[in-house]
Amino acid sequence: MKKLINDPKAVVDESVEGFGLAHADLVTVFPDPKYIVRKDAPVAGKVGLVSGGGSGHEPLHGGYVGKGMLDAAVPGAVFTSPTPDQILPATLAVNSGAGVVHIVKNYTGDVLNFETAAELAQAEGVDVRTVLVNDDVAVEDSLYTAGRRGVGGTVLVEKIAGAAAERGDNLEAVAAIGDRVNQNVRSMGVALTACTVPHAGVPSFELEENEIEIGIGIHGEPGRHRIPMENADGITDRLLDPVVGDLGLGSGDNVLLFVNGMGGTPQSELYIVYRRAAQKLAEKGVTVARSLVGNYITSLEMQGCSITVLRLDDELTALWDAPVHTPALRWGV
Amino acid sequence: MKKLINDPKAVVDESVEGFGLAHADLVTVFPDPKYIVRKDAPVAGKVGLVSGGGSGHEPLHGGYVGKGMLDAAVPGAVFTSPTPDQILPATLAVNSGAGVVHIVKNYTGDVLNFETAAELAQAEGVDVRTVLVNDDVAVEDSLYTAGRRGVGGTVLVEKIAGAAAERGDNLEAVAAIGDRVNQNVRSMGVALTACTVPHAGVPSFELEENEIEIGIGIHGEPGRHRIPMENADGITDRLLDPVVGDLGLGSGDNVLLFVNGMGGTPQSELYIVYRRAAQKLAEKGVTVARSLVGNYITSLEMQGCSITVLRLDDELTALWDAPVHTPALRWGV
Amino acid sequence: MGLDVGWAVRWLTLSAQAMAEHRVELIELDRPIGDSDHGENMDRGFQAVLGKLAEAPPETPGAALKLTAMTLMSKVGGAAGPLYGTAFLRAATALGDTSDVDAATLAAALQAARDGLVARGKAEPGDKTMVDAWTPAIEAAAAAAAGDGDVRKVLLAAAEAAEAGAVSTDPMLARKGRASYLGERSIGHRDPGAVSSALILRAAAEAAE
Amino acid sequence: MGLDVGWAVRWLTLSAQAMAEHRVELIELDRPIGDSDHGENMDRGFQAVLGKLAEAPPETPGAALKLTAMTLMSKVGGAAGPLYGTAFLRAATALGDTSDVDAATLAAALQAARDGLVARGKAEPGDKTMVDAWTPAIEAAAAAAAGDGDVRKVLLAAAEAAEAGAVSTDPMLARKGRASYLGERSIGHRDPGAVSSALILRAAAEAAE
Ligand SMILES: Nc1ncnc2c1ncn2[C@@H]1O[C@H](COP(=O)(O)OP(=O)(O)O)[C@@H](O)[C@H]1O
Ligand SMILES: Nc1ncnc2c1ncn2[C@@H]1O[C@H](COP(=O)(O)OP(=O)(O)O)[C@@H](O)[C@H]1O
Ligand SMILES: [Mg+2]
Ligand SMILES: [Mg+2]
Ligand SMILES: [Mg+2]
Ligand SMILES: [Mg+2]
Repeated sequence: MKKLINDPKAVVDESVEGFGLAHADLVTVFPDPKYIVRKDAPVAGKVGLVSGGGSGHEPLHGGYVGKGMLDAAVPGAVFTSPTPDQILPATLAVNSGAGVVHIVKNYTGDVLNFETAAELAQAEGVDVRTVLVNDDVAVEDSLYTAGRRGVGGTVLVEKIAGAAAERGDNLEAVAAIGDRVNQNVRSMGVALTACTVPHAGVPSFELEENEIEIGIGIHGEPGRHRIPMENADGITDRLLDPVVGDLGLGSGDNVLLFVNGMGGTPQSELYIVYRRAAQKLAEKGVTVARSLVGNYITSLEMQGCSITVLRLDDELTALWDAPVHTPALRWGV
Repeated sequence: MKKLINDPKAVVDESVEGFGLAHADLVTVFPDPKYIVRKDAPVAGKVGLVSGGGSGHEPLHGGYVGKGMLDAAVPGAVFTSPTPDQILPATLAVNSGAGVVHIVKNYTGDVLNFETAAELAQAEGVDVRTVLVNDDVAVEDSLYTAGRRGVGGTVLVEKIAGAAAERGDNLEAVAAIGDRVNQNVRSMGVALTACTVPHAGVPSFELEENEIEIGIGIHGEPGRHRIPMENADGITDRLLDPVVGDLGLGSGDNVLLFVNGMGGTPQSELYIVYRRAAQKLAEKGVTVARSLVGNYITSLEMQGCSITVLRLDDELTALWDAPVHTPALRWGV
Repeated sequence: MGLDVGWAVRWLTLSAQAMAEHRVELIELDRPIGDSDHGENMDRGFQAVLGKLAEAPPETPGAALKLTAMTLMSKVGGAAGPLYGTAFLRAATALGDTSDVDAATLAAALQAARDGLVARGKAEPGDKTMVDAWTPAIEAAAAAAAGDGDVRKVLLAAAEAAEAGAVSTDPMLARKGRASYLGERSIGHRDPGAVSSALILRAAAEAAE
Repeated sequence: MGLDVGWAVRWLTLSAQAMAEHRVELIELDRPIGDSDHGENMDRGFQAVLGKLAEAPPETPGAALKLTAMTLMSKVGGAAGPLYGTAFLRAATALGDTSDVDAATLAAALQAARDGLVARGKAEPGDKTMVDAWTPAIEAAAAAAAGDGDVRKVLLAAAEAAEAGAVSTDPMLARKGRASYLGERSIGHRDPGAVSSALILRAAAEAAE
């Protein structure tokens, strides 16, 4: 394991500290309990948005704190959900009185910790709604599992719900927009290599030189199928087809196409995947109205990618286009 | 070698095609000879800016085509400089009559190919100036070598010269601003792993599990020293000290601090490096007035980073802050 | 005759030692069917418990468990943090402010802990989770408590049953937590949370020796 | 008696074959002291030359070399593209429109090629570049041309000297091109451009057999 770190136990502390130094114009970092808050929070009259989860997925979530997106992010240890004693003060810090929406990726740990924090916040008089993100079509039998995981769709939920909050929607409305995005977004990912959690020191799983793992999550956990290496077009088809099928996309639909890198894959390869996905969607008569390509929700240095498709309507498109000013996503301002 | 590609020979073609599809609102891609042009080029009365080089450094240069930065980018084969028959039409396409600046990283291949293209363009009546970027302090004896290489500073030259062109500076002035940035910027990089050129199929060099390479360029070429693995703070010091020394930075100076990932390093690690670098600069009384952290000039999937420091004055700061709207860098618009 | 606060503090101290000693093993168990953090999480959590115990020594066994619950909840994170937090909190509530825990109260507290786990995580026996260590443990504890009332026998029975319960997760197909994403591929691996549960119950027994 | 356009086309065809055959070797040579692309670049360039030769067969040796120069310039990229482009262009100019190249003209054309390389790349002998293959080659060619005027002997002498010249780069410390960044660490490796130069000159000799 070769990493640009000092001490496996200090990775999150030092990284978040550096993040705070680099983006002091946008965010304030609280070190212990650790959370990241938008510089001007709480914004009077605005619904607060809080998300969080294990670290190792950067720029998620801290990179999305700022105008038009999150009011606070709560980073846990690497791949470990944060604890209520972090989530609670983050929630209180961004509550202007208009209530707070928790955007939670559907993992047992995240769900349980945010649940507890929400109860505690409610007890302190803060109105909390939770938007659960579970867009990963790789998890098939959700009845017999912890359910679909929250993956790439999370970025889109945060952006679009963030825009709704920024334009002044109330608590119910912001949560409803978040749910609407979640209902219309699906993702699937592939790993070409595993990643190494700093405190573990060894890769989270082993892949042979000619194997890839289809249907991975974002926590270095192994996926659903292991298959021999294929070319980019073949892999793209394996990711895109279930996403398109599950969304029931067809001619006339407008979508946002999001090709995400897992952290260790060059951008040039993401564009090769994007090319195929865009071509296939065009063949089906689906219009790619918006796109996003890059490392936006990662698994440390894992090589691989995920494809996320969001069915757009006019309102979601307008909210996607609305100004955003965060360390990792910025436009219109 | 596991890569999200179809055919090693088609990597650049397909990747640039995908790039064009994803950013059709900003750029037009010409496939053969291959170059990427700002959608609204040539912009009347504006000096045109062209850069280019081998592929594999994405988002450099194509990702920087757009308002406030480059008018055209010319991608060569992976790690191979582009040819005059690409550079010439790109130059002609962005010439509005105000002349064109070539921003060239100082590598023998880039210099020779841009030189030829500039001659050909001049012969067609286009006024061309060349800004040579050579900011890599890892190359020590520039008298006995091909000279310092152009690395991280290139991104800053392109942004700032691009802003000067956008505000209406004439050809001499834009070139002079580019030269000024180059004179005030220094960089140094480290590799934790090598990268694999698709057509080569094997890593460009071998590093043992406990070795790192200090003073690498961006072409998968080995660096200057190979040392045992160190912690992030130690590595940061090895990169920052020669940069600060060479710039002669001291108390009262304002700088832009740019921590760049080589493609395969998680963002969290870049912030650990940023933290140390920012702390050390602060100790010296140097003010970090602006910062940039992320994968902006890469070597495929290489793990490692580079540190670039630019000494700022008011004009360079204002030009850095000026609006930019490209696929990879966007603000103020 | 019963268990006092000294036992509770020894239990938590031995649990912390066990988590530190088995940190790598628990990480390794979490690697093939999880995300390689269970040992790290539990070790971090119980080290924090040690700190809290030293800072403000509890007066009753119930207070010791409540302090543990709050600390694990705020320091462990992941799925295990809220689950163990709830379990210890329910056990603390069951103990109330008694300073001398008899066998029946002990068995009831263990039962409360297990029920808290299930209420929180919604896992059933056979889902390949820590519930598969706790369920046989509370059954064995109840049976032992109905015997001669020796608290040490209750704890020993619980520890042994939890250890067997952890082993019993090997052939199970996971239906809860991260391992469930693997479907059939979860079979043949031992659940890390069941193992940490067995370690904690073994520590309880050792603390009473 | 001299060399005609048939020879020139055979030369370029054999060069293309040599680049394809030695593609991996040239990539491997470029790996330790460069960026692993020289074989790929040269192969791509000479395949394009084959295409051009088939499209519009040249009428004179000079025309064949000029077409080669333009194609290499536009298809090879990197340092080697402009360098070889310049070399072939200068050689083409030296040949003019003759359709029968004698030994003296041949030696002069080779000299012009080398001088073009040097003018373009500013490398001196000993800098560990293709110049270290070309310089002994033109010296040997000039000596052979001063002999009985057999063009085949001129080409053979050039090829052998270029091959020895390529080998002579092994102990050199690079002062030009990418390898120069390595300083002392460039010692002990053969320069890939010198090797491709020797292959091209060997192809010229074989084409005359
Ligand atoms: N719903 C659940 N009910 C009971 N126990 C669970 C549940 N989900 C997970 N667990 C337990 O939690 C353990 C994993 O804990 P840990 O690795 O610390 O958290 P995470 O899975 O969030 O990384 C599993 O081994 C399992 O025993
Ligand atoms: N200044 C120069 N003069 C002469 N030859 C040079 C010079 N710089 C590089 N070369 C030659 O070019 C070769 C490298 O070519 P190639 O790998 O195709 O280009 P690049 O170095 O741009 O990747 C070297 O082996 C060397 O022979
Ligand atoms: Mg976890
Ligand atoms: Mg090259
Ligand atoms: Mg885990
Ligand atoms: Mg090369």
